[in-house]
Amino acid sequence: MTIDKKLNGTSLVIALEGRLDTMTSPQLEEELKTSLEGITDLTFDFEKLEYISSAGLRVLLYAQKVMNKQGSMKVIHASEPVLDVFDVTGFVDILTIE
Amino acid sequence: MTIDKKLNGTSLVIALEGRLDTMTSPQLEEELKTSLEGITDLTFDFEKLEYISSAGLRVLLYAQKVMNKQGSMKVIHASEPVLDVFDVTGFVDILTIE
Amino acid sequence: MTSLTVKAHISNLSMVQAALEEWLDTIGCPMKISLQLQMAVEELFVNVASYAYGEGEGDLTLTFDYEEELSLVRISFRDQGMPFNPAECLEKEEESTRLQVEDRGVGGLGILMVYKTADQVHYSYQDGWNILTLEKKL
Amino acid sequence: MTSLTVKAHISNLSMVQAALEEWLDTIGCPMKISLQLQMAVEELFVNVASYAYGEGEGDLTLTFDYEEELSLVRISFRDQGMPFNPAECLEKEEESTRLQVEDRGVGGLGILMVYKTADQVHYSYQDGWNILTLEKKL
Ligand SMILES: Nc1ncnc2c1ncn2[C@@H]1O[C@H](COP(=O)(O)OP(=O)(O)O)[C@@H](O)[C@H]1O
Ligand SMILES: Nc1ncnc2c1ncn2[C@@H]1O[C@H](COP(=O)(O)OP(=O)(O)O)[C@@H](O)[C@H]1O
Repeated sequence: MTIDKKLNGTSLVIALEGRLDTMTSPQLEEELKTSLEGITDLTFDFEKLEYISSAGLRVLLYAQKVMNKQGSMKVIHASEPVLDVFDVTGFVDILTIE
Repeated sequence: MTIDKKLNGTSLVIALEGRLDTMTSPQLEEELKTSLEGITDLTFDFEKLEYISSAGLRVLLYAQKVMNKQGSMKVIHASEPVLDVFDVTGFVDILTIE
Repeated sequence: MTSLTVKAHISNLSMVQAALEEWLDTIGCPMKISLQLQMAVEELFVNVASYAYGEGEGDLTLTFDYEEELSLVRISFRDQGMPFNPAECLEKEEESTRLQVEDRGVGGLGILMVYKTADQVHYSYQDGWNILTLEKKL
Repeated sequence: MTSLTVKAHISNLSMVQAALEEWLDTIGCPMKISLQLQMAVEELFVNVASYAYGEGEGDLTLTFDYEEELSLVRISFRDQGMPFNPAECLEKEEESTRLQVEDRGVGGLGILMVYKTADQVHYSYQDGWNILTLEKKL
């Protein structure tokens, strides 16, 4: 997985490419732990994300909890396999998906 | 494996990327069967060739036999693993390696 | 039928996934279903690696099977860890999907994802072996 | 130790290679040695798939093993095909490396490449099984 960050003031766009799974989620978690300070507007661009497993959901849940306290978060361009996972796990009701 | 061809008059340069192995050699063989007509000068560029197995050697031997009749053939930029294979199989004495 | 036996350790996940992905390619499985099955296998693999043998070590055997006449993929997991029927977690995980974000804990979704992805999940415990089988039509 | 059992059919080569490549990555095998081992495994796999069971079908079991203290990789092949000791082909293949281009036939180099690549090759026939083991120090 590659993580691409674009910071614009207090807005951060994180684009992921590849798989957000057991092996790669710790990488994203580390990244978020240092990158979310002061951010009011977080966007995950999942256009190039192939699939997400429960380990990835865990990190998204963490991000959502942080952003609920300091701003807002949304997910854009999620592909069908990723949307299916959000659907069956009830993440459709937790996340803002565009 | 990807096969990249550059034709210049009766000179042909074939650059291979990936692996010339059991699965991919038939592809190269097909390509050669239609591409060598009228060629007097054949160059294999192996800069991006990761490895070669005996199935690949077989196709190179075929190409060398054809080119012995109608011109010349050489191999350039072969990497160490590929050179090792040429070495142990005596292909160093058959091929022109630069 | 193809089978793969590895130490049930997370370091072997990449190998299992690589083998599964190639195998699914070989039988002509469409990308979308391939990704779904890789996800399901990841969840179950990680569970066996994390819980089945407690602090101890043990093996996991995966088998991949394709019934061409039915276009049916069958993937099974065999381990000799503690008896564990994932169906027993299902209801709780279904409930957790209705929780608000602040009430959600970490984890507890993998098994649900597996059941929702596969067409059939079958579990049995025989002679000290957990045997879990997923089926999915291509 | 990891083991992989497949039908000895050429269509399974990609899966075997993918699993081997990931496994070698996992144990920290350097790229150059990884490519050498993949080449050796390809040669032997193709031989078993092509010759071991004649016109019939049968399985091939590969095991991957890493002895960390010795930095030693051990890969073994087991099949129930016709007894075949590759060492018996070695001399002929050595000779063929000295032939001129026009005298060379197709094939007959794979086993030589395997012996030149591995540090050790060991063959035995036991209870109907061909057992061939390669060793290579990282
Ligand atoms: N193979 C297993 N052996 C024993 N317990 C298991 C096994 N797989 C899962 N469990 C139990 O079921 C729970 C739910 O698993 P899962 O849905 O994958 O979520 P998570 O692993 O994230 O908690 C685990 O927390 C664990 O307690
Ligand atoms: N597993 C096997 N069982 C029976 N015969 C084999 C086996 N492997 C190799 N052989 C024989 O040994 C010969 C040399 O094999 P090899 O060096 O791989 O070259 P090639 O397969 O290209 O002929 C083969 O042609 C075949 O006759």
